[in-house]
Amino acid sequence: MDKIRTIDEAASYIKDGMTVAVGGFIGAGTPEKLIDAVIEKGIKDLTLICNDTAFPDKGVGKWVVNRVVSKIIVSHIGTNPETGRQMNAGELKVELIPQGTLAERIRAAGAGLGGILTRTGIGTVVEEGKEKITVNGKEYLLELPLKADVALLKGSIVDKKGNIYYKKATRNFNPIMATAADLVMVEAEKIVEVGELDATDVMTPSIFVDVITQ
Amino acid sequence: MDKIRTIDEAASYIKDGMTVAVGGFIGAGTPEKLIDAVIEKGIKDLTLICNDTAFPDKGVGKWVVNRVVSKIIVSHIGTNPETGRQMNAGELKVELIPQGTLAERIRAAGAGLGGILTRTGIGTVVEEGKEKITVNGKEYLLELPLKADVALLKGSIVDKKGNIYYKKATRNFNPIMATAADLVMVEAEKIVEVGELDATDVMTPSIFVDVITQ
Amino acid sequence: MIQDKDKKREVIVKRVAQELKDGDLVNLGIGMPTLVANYIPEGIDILLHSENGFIGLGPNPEPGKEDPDIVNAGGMPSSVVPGGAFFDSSMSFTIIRGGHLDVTVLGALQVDQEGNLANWMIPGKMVPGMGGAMDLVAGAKKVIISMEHTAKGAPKILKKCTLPLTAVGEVDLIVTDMAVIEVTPSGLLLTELAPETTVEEVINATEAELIISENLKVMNV
Amino acid sequence: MIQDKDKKREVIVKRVAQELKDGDLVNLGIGMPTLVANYIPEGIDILLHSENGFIGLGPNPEPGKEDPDIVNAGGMPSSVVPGGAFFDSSMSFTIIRGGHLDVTVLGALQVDQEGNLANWMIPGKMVPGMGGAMDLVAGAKKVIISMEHTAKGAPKILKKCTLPLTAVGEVDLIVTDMAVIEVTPSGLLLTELAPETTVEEVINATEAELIISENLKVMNV
Repeated sequence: MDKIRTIDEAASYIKDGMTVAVGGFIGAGTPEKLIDAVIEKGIKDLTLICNDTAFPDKGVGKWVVNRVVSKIIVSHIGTNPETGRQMNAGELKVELIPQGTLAERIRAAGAGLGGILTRTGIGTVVEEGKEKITVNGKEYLLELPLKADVALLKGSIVDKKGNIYYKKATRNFNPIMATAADLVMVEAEKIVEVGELDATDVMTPSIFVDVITQ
Repeated sequence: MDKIRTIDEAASYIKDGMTVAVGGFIGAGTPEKLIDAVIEKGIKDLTLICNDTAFPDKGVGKWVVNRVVSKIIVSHIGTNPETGRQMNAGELKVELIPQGTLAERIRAAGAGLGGILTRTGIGTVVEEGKEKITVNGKEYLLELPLKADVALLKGSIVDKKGNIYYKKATRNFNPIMATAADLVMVEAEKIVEVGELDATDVMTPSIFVDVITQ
Repeated sequence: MIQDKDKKREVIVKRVAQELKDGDLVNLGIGMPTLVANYIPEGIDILLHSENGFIGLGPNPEPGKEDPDIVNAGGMPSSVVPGGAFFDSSMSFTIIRGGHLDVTVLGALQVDQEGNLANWMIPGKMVPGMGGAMDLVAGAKKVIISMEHTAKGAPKILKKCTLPLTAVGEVDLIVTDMAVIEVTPSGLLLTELAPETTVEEVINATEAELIISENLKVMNV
Repeated sequence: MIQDKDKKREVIVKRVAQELKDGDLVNLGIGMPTLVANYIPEGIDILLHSENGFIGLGPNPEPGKEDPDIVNAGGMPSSVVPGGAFFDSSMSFTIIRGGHLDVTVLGALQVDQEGNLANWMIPGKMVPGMGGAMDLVAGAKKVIISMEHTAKGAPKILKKCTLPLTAVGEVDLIVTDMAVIEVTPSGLLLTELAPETTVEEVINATEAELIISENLKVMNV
């Protein structure tokens, strides 16, 4: 099974209206070429799951500026003024989620959990519309799994089977998003032969990865 | 802060009646020297959290044979006939938990979750005494965090700050147990200077580790 | 009806192997299911999952060439194929429970016409624990039971399991030395007979009701 | 009362730094809290946590020596100290939410006498999102607020926060350019005054009730 595709082929799997999770933290560890290709193809109306909206000229920030997304599920938009502007103008739906809850919700989807109980957000607006469950006298919010149609990852080293190694701080949301989408595509900084990545050092096992591009 | 102790000093931190989580899977990735030292010290009445009870002459199986433990929270005891014998004779309490649920419960304790919802065990004896929660029309068991007083880990390479790297299949329960105990001790196959372990390759960050021994 | 014990096993594991598709991630239970690995059809590339923490379970190492850091889920010396990946128990069960495992092959003490499975304990007698079995059966996309059709002549495919369950309604396919049986919403569908076996023999060896497929075939093993 | 803006900042971050103990794992918020790193007392070895996924946040690299694979939680070029460790967001928040972070230092828009904190949005005006703030405040063992005592003369330490909360009852200590205030079960306890500052000035600049410590001291900064 050859998983290698051109950037253009990979981007063509993304359709208008899909929910797309994109790895990266304020642009670090983000698949910039895939992001650009989606813009070039004129894909519209995506729901984006991402930690943040980066900068207007970097990472998923470019999707905001180019009106690729109509809804964003995110923990922080402060580094991209255009996100706030579109939100305040009613042009973009923004659902803000605490960063740790975002991570746990994505992981829960990948791990087949029905939800997780967290203290984060208790007594804040994050509570709204959520079930509260008391365990041993302590109140928790029930947070539900968050899954995407497509995940776009950035890998530092990827073998031809799809095993991924993320260098330094580029890992962030990439490994959990790899587990929580129907179609998982990785943009590789470097592609190596099968066996070149030590099996102990693999951070995302090949079985999660459908498409490798560069 | 020097975290390095002798095996004997390390074992002396374990007191009768404590709950001790021990890494390893049927003996692979288990701190055998710490296990032996606990037996030599005559420590009694421990509650053991472990995937399995290994073999009578290997891993935590030796604790069963030497009557170190009075209760075991475990997913599998089939490889150690002495565990079953003591259980059937009423000499040892055994709480059997599905392996994935065991992993998630330990992780939940480490990650500060109040619990997780799982389908595993629905319609089986595992349900007994547990709250069921329905999400989107599907029933889940609410499984609660599982924490230990002490965790005993086996690390392949450990730096003097306490960062751990686990080789191949020795990783198993070690990294999650590292997050879910008040006192975490690692038995190192090899101890290296700070900086020798690449920061990207660390699997258990030093902050979880209190004692390093060899 | 096949009488030879070794021949029975061979028929079962060969037939189970035919269920595997190129690219599948498969978990083979301890015991007979392990043997399925020896009969993977040519041109089919599958990856084996080992609960203790890796993908790419390889053949048993030659004596003297064991790596103490690589064991399988039974604690026995094992190996990893090129392109394999090691991980912790949390990731191992994310794979199982998150629906990322294509097929799990397990043995059974009992299986019933609602797809219920009992394979982890006999009260007061044998209590090895469920290990990863409950997770595998609840989480895998396809659950295949591979077992001898009867235990000392007594049916194991029942109207209703009497032993403590491993999971409810999760079994998809039952492969025995006598038959291939699909679990369908309307009941158990007998789709294939083992060589040298008649429909009557299967019905007599099965407590559960069987629907006989219109396309009933003989196993191609 | 200190008037100079830079002097105010210096007093605040120097005083916050005194709260850190040898071996502490600390998360410093974006902005003023980041400066605390410059005043860690000698002989005190702390590790800094960066939400985006590492422990051992080091000094900013010299221009031209940036590593694009190492940024801090603000997306700016950063570095890692020897003995640091990178991980994914799941582990990063396991550390924060699991009680493994000794201290978090954050700024505030408002903080009140019940230890409630508001620091993530002003409705209709500024909505950057909570990022990791809600997790940090709910999860860290000790929550220190470092901020100027007032905003354009208006008190920020209130009887009750009016802005949307970040967390309820989680703040432990407030360090400002005027005072050190502990959040106790009986209310806000004024324990230290900044240099050149009187109790009256603090009371006038604070909407919340203050209990004056019997051991009231002047900050040693």
